[in-house]
Amino acid sequence: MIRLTREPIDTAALLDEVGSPQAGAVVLFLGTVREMTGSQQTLALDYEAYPEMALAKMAELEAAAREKWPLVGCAIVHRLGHLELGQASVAVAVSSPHRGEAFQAGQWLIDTLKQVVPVWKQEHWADGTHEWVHPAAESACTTGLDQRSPPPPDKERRATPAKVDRA
Amino acid sequence: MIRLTREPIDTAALLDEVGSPQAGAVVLFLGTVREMTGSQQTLALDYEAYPEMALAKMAELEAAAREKWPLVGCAIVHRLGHLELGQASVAVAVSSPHRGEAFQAGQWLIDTLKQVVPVWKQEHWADGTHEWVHPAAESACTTGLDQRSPPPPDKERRATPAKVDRA
Amino acid sequence: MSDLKVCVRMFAVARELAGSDEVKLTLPAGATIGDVRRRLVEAVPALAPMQAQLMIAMNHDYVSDDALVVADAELACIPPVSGG
Amino acid sequence: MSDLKVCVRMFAVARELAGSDEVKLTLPAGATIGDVRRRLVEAVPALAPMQAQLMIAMNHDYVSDDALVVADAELACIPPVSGG
Repeated sequence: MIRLTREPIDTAALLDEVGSPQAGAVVLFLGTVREMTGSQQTLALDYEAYPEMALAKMAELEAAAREKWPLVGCAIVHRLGHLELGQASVAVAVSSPHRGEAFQAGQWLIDTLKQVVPVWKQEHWADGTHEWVHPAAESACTTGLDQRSPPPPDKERRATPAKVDRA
Repeated sequence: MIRLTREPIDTAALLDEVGSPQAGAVVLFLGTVREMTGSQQTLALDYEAYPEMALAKMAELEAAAREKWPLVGCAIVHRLGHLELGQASVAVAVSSPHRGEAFQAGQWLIDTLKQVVPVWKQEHWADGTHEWVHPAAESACTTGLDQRSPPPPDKERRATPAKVDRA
Repeated sequence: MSDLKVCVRMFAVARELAGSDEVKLTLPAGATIGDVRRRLVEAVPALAPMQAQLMIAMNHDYVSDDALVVADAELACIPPVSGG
Repeated sequence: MSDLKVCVRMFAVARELAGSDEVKLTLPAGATIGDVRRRLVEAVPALAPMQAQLMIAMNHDYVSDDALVVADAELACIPPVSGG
Protein backbone atom coordinates (compact mmCIF):
# COMPACT_ATOMS: atom_id res chain seq x y z
CA MET A 1 0.00 0.00 0.00
CA ILE A 2 1.35 3.36 -1.14
CA ARG A 3 -0.17 6.55 0.17
CA LEU A 4 0.29 10.30 0.63
CA THR A 5 -1.77 11.82 3.42
CA ARG A 6 -2.31 15.12 5.18
CA GLU A 7 -3.59 13.36 8.31
CA PRO A 8 -1.50 11.79 11.09
CA ILE A 9 -0.15 8.41 9.97
CA ASP A 10 -2.25 5.55 11.37
CA THR A 11 0.47 3.12 12.45
CA ALA A 12 -1.96 0.56 13.88
CA ALA A 13 -3.66 0.29 10.50
CA LEU A 14 -0.28 -0.14 8.78
CA LEU A 15 0.75 -2.93 11.14
CA ASP A 16 -2.60 -4.67 10.65
CA GLU A 17 -2.20 -4.38 6.92
CA VAL A 18 1.24 -5.97 6.67
CA GLY A 19 0.72 -8.61 9.37
CA SER A 20 0.05 -12.15 8.14
CA PRO A 21 0.33 -15.80 9.22
CA GLN A 22 2.87 -16.13 6.40
CA ALA A 23 5.14 -13.62 8.15
CA GLY A 24 7.29 -14.19 11.21
CA ALA A 25 8.65 -10.66 11.31
CA VAL A 26 7.28 -7.14 10.94
CA VAL A 27 9.50 -4.06 10.82
CA LEU A 28 8.01 -0.58 11.04
CA PHE A 29 10.13 2.51 10.49
CA LEU A 30 8.86 5.99 11.39
CA GLY A 31 10.67 9.18 10.48
CA THR A 32 9.75 11.78 13.08
CA VAL A 33 10.26 15.53 13.36
CA ARG A 34 13.40 16.07 15.42
CA GLU A 35 13.91 19.32 17.29
CA MET A 36 17.68 19.81 17.00
CA THR A 37 19.82 19.64 13.84
CA GLY A 38 23.29 20.40 15.11
CA SER A 39 22.78 23.66 16.96
CA GLN A 40 19.70 24.69 14.97
CA GLN A 41 16.31 24.34 16.59
CA THR A 42 13.25 23.34 14.58
CA LEU A 43 9.80 24.58 15.58
CA ALA A 44 7.86 22.69 12.89
CA LEU A 45 8.14 21.40 9.31
CA ASP A 46 6.07 21.62 6.17
CA TYR A 47 6.23 18.88 3.56
CA GLU A 48 5.35 19.37 -0.10
CA ALA A 49 5.22 16.67 -2.79
CA TYR A 50 4.94 16.27 -6.53
CA PRO A 51 2.11 13.85 -5.75
CA GLU A 52 1.71 11.93 -9.02
CA MET A 53 5.44 11.29 -9.35
CA ALA A 54 5.90 10.62 -5.63
CA LEU A 55 3.25 7.89 -5.75
CA ALA A 56 4.81 6.44 -8.92
CA LYS A 57 8.26 6.34 -7.31
CA MET A 58 6.91 4.84 -4.08
CA ALA A 59 5.22 2.11 -6.10
CA GLU A 60 8.52 1.44 -7.91
CA LEU A 61 10.24 1.19 -4.54
CA GLU A 62 7.73 -1.39 -3.33
CA ALA A 63 8.09 -3.41 -6.54
CA ALA A 64 11.90 -3.28 -6.35
CA ALA A 65 11.88 -4.35 -2.68
CA ARG A 66 9.57 -7.26 -3.48
CA GLU A 67 12.06 -8.40 -6.13
CA LYS A 68 14.97 -8.22 -3.72
CA TRP A 69 13.34 -9.78 -0.65
CA PRO A 70 10.46 -12.24 -0.10
CA LEU A 71 8.11 -9.70 1.44
CA VAL A 72 4.61 -10.65 2.51
CA GLY A 73 3.33 -7.12 3.17
CA CYS A 74 4.74 -3.71 2.28
CA ALA A 75 3.27 -0.30 3.04
CA ILE A 76 4.80 3.14 2.49
CA VAL A 77 3.07 6.34 3.63
CA HIS A 78 4.35 9.90 3.48
CA ARG A 79 2.62 12.69 5.29
CA LEU A 80 2.36 16.17 3.72
CA GLY A 81 1.54 19.60 5.08
CA HIS A 82 2.36 21.02 8.49
CA LEU A 83 4.00 18.76 11.10
CA GLU A 84 4.86 19.49 14.71
CA LEU A 85 7.84 18.17 16.68
CA GLY A 86 7.75 14.43 17.31
CA GLN A 87 5.13 13.69 14.64
CA ALA A 88 5.79 11.04 12.01
CA SER A 89 6.43 12.32 8.49
CA VAL A 90 6.98 8.93 6.88
CA ALA A 91 6.22 5.29 7.68
CA VAL A 92 7.57 2.13 6.06
CA ALA A 93 6.13 -1.19 7.21
CA VAL A 94 7.21 -4.57 5.84
CA SER A 95 6.64 -8.17 6.82
CA SER A 96 8.51 -11.29 5.76
CA PRO A 97 8.97 -14.91 6.83
CA HIS A 98 12.27 -14.16 8.64
CA ARG A 99 13.49 -11.06 10.40
CA GLY A 100 16.76 -10.40 8.56
CA GLU A 101 15.01 -9.66 5.30
CA ALA A 102 12.42 -7.42 6.99
CA PHE A 103 15.15 -5.25 8.54
CA GLN A 104 17.07 -5.09 5.25
CA ALA A 105 14.00 -4.25 3.19
CA GLY A 106 12.80 -1.62 5.67
CA GLN A 107 16.15 0.12 5.72
CA TRP A 108 16.58 -0.04 1.95
CA LEU A 109 13.10 1.38 1.41
CA ILE A 110 13.59 4.41 3.63
CA ASP A 111 17.16 5.03 2.39
CA THR A 112 16.01 4.91 -1.24
CA LEU A 113 12.82 6.86 -0.60
CA LYS A 114 14.92 9.71 0.76
CA GLN A 115 17.00 9.69 -2.42
CA VAL A 116 14.38 9.43 -5.15
CA VAL A 117 10.85 10.33 -4.03
CA PRO A 118 9.96 13.95 -4.92
CA VAL A 119 9.00 15.28 -1.51
CA TRP A 120 10.46 18.40 0.04
CA LYS A 121 10.77 19.58 3.60
CA GLN A 122 10.70 23.19 4.70
CA GLU A 123 12.15 23.90 8.13
CA HIS A 124 10.62 26.50 10.40
CA TRP A 125 13.61 27.44 12.51
CA ALA A 126 13.38 28.88 15.98
CA ASP A 127 15.05 32.10 14.75
CA GLY A 128 11.94 32.84 12.68
CA THR A 129 13.36 31.90 9.26
CA HIS A 130 12.03 29.25 6.89
CA GLU A 131 14.28 27.15 4.75
CA TRP A 132 14.02 24.39 2.17
CA VAL A 133 16.53 21.78 3.22
CA HIS A 134 18.07 18.90 1.36
CA PRO A 135 20.82 16.37 1.90
CA ALA A 136 24.34 17.03 0.70
CA ALA A 137 24.54 17.54 -3.05
CA GLU A 138 26.34 14.28 -3.81
CA SER A 139 23.37 12.19 -2.72
CA ALA A 140 19.78 13.28 -3.30
CA CYS A 141 17.94 13.06 -6.52
CA THR A 142 20.90 12.71 -8.82
CA THR A 143 20.85 9.00 -7.99
CA GLY A 144 18.15 7.29 -9.97
CA LEU A 145 16.36 4.26 -8.58
CA ASP A 146 17.46 2.21 -11.56
CA GLN A 147 21.13 2.48 -10.72
CA ARG A 148 20.65 0.49 -7.50
CA SER A 149 23.82 2.01 -6.11
CA PRO A 150 24.31 1.63 -2.38
CA PRO A 151 22.76 4.57 -0.59
CA PRO A 152 25.15 7.22 0.69
CA PRO A 153 25.64 7.53 4.44
CA ASP A 154 22.95 9.41 6.31
CA LYS A 155 24.22 12.95 5.95
CA GLU A 156 23.31 15.72 8.29
CA ARG A 157 20.64 17.87 6.70
CA ARG A 158 21.99 20.95 4.97
CA ALA A 159 20.24 24.04 3.77
CA THR A 160 20.20 24.88 0.09
CA PRO A 161 22.07 28.03 -0.77
CA ALA A 162 18.76 29.45 -1.92
CA LYS A 163 17.33 30.61 1.37
CA VAL A 164 13.83 32.00 1.20
CA ASP A 165 13.08 34.17 4.17
CA ARG A 166 9.40 34.73 4.72
CA ALA A 167 9.66 35.81 8.35
CA MET B 1 10.62 -0.22 29.34
CA ILE B 2 10.93 -3.96 29.88
CA ARG B 3 7.83 -6.11 30.25
CA LEU B 4 6.41 -9.62 30.13
CA THR B 5 2.70 -9.81 29.43
CA ARG B 6 -0.04 -12.35 28.85
CA GLU B 7 -2.14 -9.80 26.95
CA PRO B 8 -1.81 -8.78 23.29
CA ILE B 9 1.11 -6.39 22.87
CA ASP B 10 -0.07 -2.77 22.67
CA THR B 11 2.08 -1.47 19.82
CA ALA B 12 0.52 2.01 19.84
CA ALA B 13 1.54 2.44 23.47
CA LEU B 14 5.09 1.29 22.67
CA LEU B 15 5.42 3.77 19.81
CA ASP B 16 4.10 6.57 22.00
CA GLU B 17 6.53 5.63 24.70
CA VAL B 18 9.68 5.70 22.55
CA GLY B 19 8.70 8.70 20.40
CA SER B 20 10.34 12.01 21.28
CA PRO B 21 11.29 15.38 19.74
CA GLN B 22 14.90 14.30 20.34
CA ALA B 23 14.42 11.36 17.94
CA GLY B 24 14.25 11.50 14.16
CA ALA B 25 13.75 7.75 13.76
CA VAL B 26 11.67 5.04 15.38
CA VAL B 27 12.09 1.34 14.54
CA LEU B 28 9.57 -1.22 15.77
CA PHE B 29 10.18 -4.94 15.33
CA LEU B 30 7.41 -7.48 15.90
CA GLY B 31 7.98 -11.22 15.96
CA THR B 32 4.74 -12.86 14.86
CA VAL B 33 3.45 -16.44 14.86
CA ARG B 34 4.16 -17.86 11.40
CA GLU B 35 2.11 -20.75 10.08
CA MET B 36 4.71 -22.69 8.08
CA THR B 37 8.18 -23.81 9.23
CA GLY B 38 9.50 -25.68 6.22
CA SER B 39 6.74 -28.18 5.54
CA GLN B 40 5.42 -28.22 9.11
CA GLN B 41 2.22 -26.35 9.88
CA THR B 42 1.74 -24.53 13.16
CA LEU B 43 -1.72 -24.17 14.69
CA ALA B 44 -0.68 -22.10 17.69
CA LEU B 45 2.20 -21.54 20.11
CA ASP B 46 2.63 -21.39 23.86
CA TYR B 47 5.39 -19.31 25.41
CA GLU B 48 6.84 -19.95 28.86
CA ALA B 49 9.45 -17.81 30.66
CA TYR B 50 11.69 -17.87 33.69
CA PRO B 51 10.22 -14.48 34.48
CA GLU B 52 12.67 -13.03 37.00
CA MET B 53 15.69 -13.95 34.88
CA ALA B 54 14.01 -12.98 31.61
CA LEU B 55 13.30 -9.48 32.96
CA ALA B 56 16.88 -9.21 34.26
CA LYS B 57 18.32 -10.22 30.87
CA MET B 58 15.99 -7.88 28.98
CA ALA B 59 17.12 -5.01 31.22
CA GLU B 60 20.75 -5.95 30.50
CA LEU B 61 19.98 -5.88 26.79
CA GLU B 62 18.50 -2.39 27.02
CA ALA B 63 21.50 -1.14 29.02
CA ALA B 64 23.96 -2.71 26.54
CA ALA B 65 22.11 -1.22 23.56
CA ARG B 66 22.14 2.22 25.19
CA GLU B 67 25.91 1.91 25.57
CA LYS B 68 26.37 0.96 21.94
CA TRP B 69 23.97 3.46 20.32
CA PRO B 70 22.60 6.90 21.31
CA LEU B 71 19.06 5.71 21.89
CA VAL B 72 16.36 8.09 23.07
CA GLY B 73 13.71 5.45 23.84
CA CYS B 74 13.89 1.68 24.15
CA ALA B 75 11.10 -0.76 24.94
CA ILE B 76 11.15 -4.57 24.91
CA VAL B 77 8.02 -6.64 25.55
CA HIS B 78 7.63 -10.43 25.37
CA ARG B 79 4.24 -12.03 25.42
CA LEU B 80 3.68 -15.33 27.28
CA GLY B 81 0.96 -17.95 27.20
CA HIS B 82 -1.11 -19.06 24.24
CA LEU B 83 -0.72 -17.27 20.88
CA GLU B 84 -2.62 -17.75 17.65
CA LEU B 85 -1.26 -17.44 14.10
CA GLY B 86 -0.26 -13.89 13.16
CA GLN B 87 -0.15 -12.59 16.73
CA ALA B 88 2.95 -10.80 18.01
CA SER B 89 5.06 -12.71 20.53
CA VAL B 90 7.74 -10.07 20.97
CA ALA B 91 8.13 -6.35 20.31
CA VAL B 92 11.27 -4.22 20.29
CA ALA B 93 10.86 -0.47 19.82
CA VAL B 94 13.75 1.99 19.74
CA SER B 95 14.16 5.64 18.82
CA SER B 96 17.31 7.61 18.07
CA PRO B 97 18.38 10.87 16.45
CA HIS B 98 19.26 9.17 13.13
CA ARG B 99 17.82 6.11 11.45
CA GLY B 100 20.95 3.98 10.97
CA GLU B 101 21.44 3.53 14.69
CA ALA B 102 17.75 2.74 15.27
CA PHE B 103 17.85 -0.08 12.70
CA GLN B 104 21.12 -1.43 14.10
CA ALA B 105 19.94 -1.31 17.71
CA GLY B 106 16.57 -2.89 16.88
CA GLN B 107 18.19 -5.77 15.03
CA TRP B 108 20.86 -6.33 17.68
CA LEU B 109 18.23 -6.33 20.44
CA ILE B 110 16.03 -8.98 18.83
CA ASP B 111 19.02 -11.09 17.70
CA THR B 112 20.49 -11.06 21.20
CA LEU B 113 17.14 -11.51 22.95
CA LYS B 114 16.66 -14.72 21.01
CA GLN B 115 20.05 -15.98 22.21
CA VAL B 116 20.01 -15.10 25.88
CA VAL B 117 16.55 -14.41 27.30
CA PRO B 118 15.08 -17.49 29.03
CA VAL B 119 11.81 -17.83 27.15
CA TRP B 120 10.64 -21.04 25.49
CA LYS B 121 8.22 -21.72 22.69
CA GLN B 122 6.10 -24.82 22.39
CA GLU B 123 4.72 -25.54 18.93
CA HIS B 124 1.25 -26.97 18.47
CA TRP B 125 1.66 -28.70 15.13
CA ALA B 126 -1.20 -29.43 12.78
CA ASP B 127 -0.54 -33.19 13.17
CA GLY B 128 -1.72 -32.95 16.79
CA THR B 129 1.71 -33.11 18.44
CA HIS B 130 3.27 -30.54 20.74
CA GLU B 131 6.96 -29.80 20.71
CA TRP B 132 9.44 -27.55 22.49
CA VAL B 133 11.55 -26.00 19.78
CA HIS B 134 14.88 -24.27 19.90
CA PRO B 135 17.47 -22.98 17.47
CA ALA B 136 20.36 -25.19 16.38
CA ALA B 137 22.56 -26.26 19.28
CA GLU B 138 25.56 -24.12 18.36
CA SER B 139 23.66 -20.90 18.97
CA ALA B 140 21.09 -20.47 21.71
CA CYS B 141 21.80 -20.11 25.36
CA THR B 142 25.41 -21.23 25.33
CA THR B 143 26.31 -17.68 24.25
CA GLY B 144 26.32 -15.35 27.22
CA LEU B 145 25.42 -11.69 26.75
CA ASP B 146 28.79 -10.68 28.19
CA GLN B 147 30.74 -12.26 25.38
CA ARG B 148 29.23 -9.83 22.85
CA SER B 149 29.99 -12.29 20.09
CA PRO B 150 28.24 -11.59 16.81
CA PRO B 151 24.90 -13.36 16.70
CA PRO B 152 24.77 -16.55 14.64
CA PRO B 153 22.75 -16.49 11.44
CA ASP B 154 19.02 -16.87 11.79
CA LYS B 155 18.69 -20.63 11.83
CA GLU B 156 15.55 -22.43 10.93
CA ARG B 157 13.83 -23.61 14.08
CA ARG B 158 14.57 -27.22 15.03
CA ALA B 159 12.83 -29.45 17.47
CA THR B 160 14.66 -30.81 20.48
CA PRO B 161 15.16 -34.56 20.45
CA ALA B 162 13.00 -34.68 23.55
CA LYS B 163 9.57 -34.65 22.01
CA VAL B 164 6.71 -34.58 24.45
CA ASP B 165 3.53 -35.80 22.88
CA ARG B 166 0.46 -34.72 24.75
CA ALA B 167 -2.00 -35.23 21.93
CA MET C 1 8.89 21.32 -37.81
CA SER C 2 7.13 23.61 -35.38
CA ASP C 3 8.24 24.75 -31.93
CA LEU C 4 7.32 22.75 -28.84
CA LYS C 5 5.33 24.60 -26.23
CA VAL C 6 5.87 23.01 -22.83
CA CYS C 7 4.87 23.75 -19.30
CA VAL C 8 7.27 22.85 -16.48
CA ARG C 9 5.75 22.18 -13.07
CA MET C 10 7.72 23.81 -10.26
CA PHE C 11 8.09 22.54 -6.69
CA ALA C 12 9.44 23.61 -3.33
CA VAL C 13 12.35 26.08 -3.46
CA ALA C 14 12.18 26.19 -7.27
CA ARG C 15 8.49 27.07 -7.12
CA GLU C 16 9.21 29.87 -4.65
CA LEU C 17 12.09 31.23 -6.72
CA ALA C 18 9.89 31.17 -9.83
CA GLY C 19 6.99 32.73 -7.97
CA SER C 20 4.71 30.26 -9.75
CA ASP C 21 3.90 26.56 -9.77
CA GLU C 22 4.52 26.34 -13.49
CA VAL C 23 6.75 27.95 -16.10
CA LYS C 24 5.83 27.93 -19.78
CA LEU C 25 8.67 27.54 -22.30
CA THR C 26 8.85 27.46 -26.06
CA LEU C 27 11.49 25.03 -27.33
CA PRO C 28 12.77 24.29 -30.85
CA ALA C 29 11.72 21.00 -32.39
CA GLY C 30 14.12 18.24 -31.35
CA ALA C 31 14.83 19.89 -28.01
CA THR C 32 16.38 17.82 -25.24
CA ILE C 33 15.93 17.83 -21.49
CA GLY C 34 19.21 19.76 -21.31
CA ASP C 35 17.55 22.46 -23.40
CA VAL C 36 14.63 22.53 -20.96
CA ARG C 37 17.03 23.07 -18.08
CA ARG C 38 18.85 25.90 -19.88
CA ARG C 39 15.66 27.65 -20.97
CA LEU C 40 14.19 27.29 -17.53
CA VAL C 41 17.19 29.02 -15.94
CA GLU C 42 16.97 31.77 -18.58
CA ALA C 43 13.31 32.24 -17.72
CA VAL C 44 13.96 32.14 -13.95
CA PRO C 45 17.47 33.53 -13.38
CA ALA C 46 17.12 33.01 -9.62
CA LEU C 47 17.53 29.28 -10.31
CA ALA C 48 21.05 29.76 -11.70
CA PRO C 49 22.98 29.10 -8.44
CA MET C 50 21.31 25.70 -8.03
CA GLN C 51 20.97 24.68 -11.67
CA ALA C 52 23.47 21.81 -11.32
CA GLN C 53 21.28 20.30 -8.63
CA LEU C 54 18.00 20.53 -10.51
CA MET C 55 16.65 17.35 -12.02
CA ILE C 56 14.09 17.47 -14.81
CA ALA C 57 11.38 14.81 -14.70
CA MET C 58 9.39 13.78 -17.75
CA ASN C 59 6.20 11.80 -17.29
CA HIS C 60 7.02 11.12 -13.62
CA ASP C 61 10.51 9.80 -14.20
CA TYR C 62 13.98 11.28 -13.91
CA VAL C 63 15.52 11.65 -17.34
CA SER C 64 19.02 12.56 -18.45
CA ASP C 65 19.93 15.76 -20.25
CA ASP C 66 20.30 14.07 -23.63
CA ALA C 67 16.75 12.67 -23.69
CA LEU C 68 14.45 14.19 -26.30
CA VAL C 69 11.41 16.08 -25.07
CA VAL C 70 8.29 14.14 -26.01
CA ALA C 71 5.29 16.13 -27.23
CA ASP C 72 2.62 16.54 -24.54
CA ALA C 73 4.90 15.08 -21.90
CA GLU C 74 4.47 16.28 -18.33
CA LEU C 75 7.68 18.09 -17.34
CA ALA C 76 8.70 19.05 -13.84
CA CYS C 77 11.64 20.78 -12.18
CA ILE C 78 12.83 18.72 -9.21
CA PRO C 79 15.10 20.42 -6.67
CA PRO C 80 17.08 18.12 -4.36
CA VAL C 81 14.52 16.00 -2.54
CA SER C 82 14.28 16.01 1.24
CA GLY C 83 11.40 13.72 2.10
CA GLY C 84 11.43 11.04 4.76
CA MET D 1 31.60 -28.55 56.34
CA SER D 2 28.02 -29.60 55.84
CA ASP D 3 26.25 -30.57 52.66
CA LEU D 4 24.50 -27.93 50.51
CA LYS D 5 20.79 -28.46 49.95
CA VAL D 6 19.70 -26.74 46.75
CA CYS D 7 16.57 -26.52 44.72
CA VAL D 8 16.84 -26.22 40.93
CA ARG D 9 13.97 -24.51 39.10
CA MET D 10 12.98 -26.37 35.94
CA PHE D 11 11.54 -24.84 32.76
CA ALA D 12 9.99 -25.85 29.45
CA VAL D 13 11.11 -29.25 28.12
CA ALA D 14 13.28 -29.84 31.20
CA ARG D 15 10.31 -29.18 33.48
CA GLU D 16 8.20 -31.64 31.50
CA LEU D 17 10.91 -34.31 31.53
CA ALA D 18 11.34 -33.87 35.29
CA GLY D 19 7.59 -33.88 35.83
CA SER D 20 8.05 -31.00 38.26
CA ASP D 21 8.96 -27.34 38.27
CA GLU D 22 11.74 -27.92 40.77
CA VAL D 23 14.26 -30.62 41.65
CA LYS D 24 15.88 -30.78 45.10
CA LEU D 25 19.53 -31.87 45.28
CA THR D 26 22.02 -32.40 48.09
CA LEU D 27 25.57 -31.41 47.12
CA PRO D 28 28.88 -31.71 48.96
CA ALA D 29 30.40 -28.54 50.33
CA GLY D 30 32.48 -26.79 47.67
CA ALA D 31 30.28 -28.10 44.87
CA THR D 32 30.45 -26.41 41.49
CA ILE D 33 27.85 -25.71 38.84
CA GLY D 34 29.24 -28.73 36.95
CA ASP D 35 28.32 -30.84 39.98
CA VAL D 36 24.79 -29.41 39.86
CA ARG D 37 24.47 -30.43 36.24
CA ARG D 38 25.72 -34.00 36.91
CA ARG D 39 23.51 -34.50 39.96
CA LEU D 40 20.53 -33.09 38.12
CA VAL D 41 20.96 -35.63 35.30
CA GLU D 42 21.34 -38.42 37.86
CA ALA D 43 18.11 -37.30 39.51
CA VAL D 44 16.30 -36.91 36.17
CA PRO D 45 17.83 -39.48 33.76
CA ALA D 46 15.48 -38.33 30.98
CA LEU D 47 17.63 -35.17 30.75
CA ALA D 48 20.72 -37.18 29.74
CA PRO D 49 20.31 -36.86 25.93
CA MET D 50 20.23 -33.06 26.15
CA GLN D 51 22.60 -32.50 29.05
CA ALA D 52 25.25 -30.82 26.88
CA GLN D 53 22.68 -28.22 25.90
CA LEU D 54 21.48 -27.41 29.39
CA MET D 55 22.73 -24.21 30.96
CA ILE D 56 22.61 -23.72 34.70
CA ALA D 57 21.71 -20.24 35.91
CA MET D 58 22.58 -18.96 39.36
CA ASN D 59 20.89 -15.83 40.68
CA HIS D 60 19.47 -15.02 37.22
CA ASP D 61 22.75 -15.25 35.35
CA TYR D 62 24.38 -17.90 33.21
CA VAL D 63 27.41 -19.35 35.01
CA SER D 64 30.15 -21.69 33.86
CA ASP D 65 30.64 -25.21 35.15
CA ASP D 66 33.63 -24.30 37.33
CA ALA D 67 31.74 -21.66 39.35
CA LEU D 68 31.18 -22.53 43.00
CA VAL D 69 27.59 -22.89 44.15
CA VAL D 70 26.78 -20.05 46.53
CA ALA D 71 24.66 -20.90 49.57
CA ASP D 72 21.02 -19.83 49.19
CA ALA D 73 21.55 -19.00 45.51
CA GLU D 74 18.61 -19.40 43.17
CA LEU D 75 19.49 -22.14 40.69
CA ALA D 76 17.69 -22.94 37.46
CA CYS D 77 18.01 -25.41 34.62
CA ILE D 78 17.84 -23.56 31.28
CA PRO D 79 17.20 -25.63 28.16
CA PRO D 80 18.01 -23.96 24.82
CA VAL D 81 15.96 -20.78 24.68
CA SER D 82 13.47 -20.14 21.89
CA GLY D 83 11.85 -16.82 22.65
CA GLY D 84 11.29 -14.01 20.20
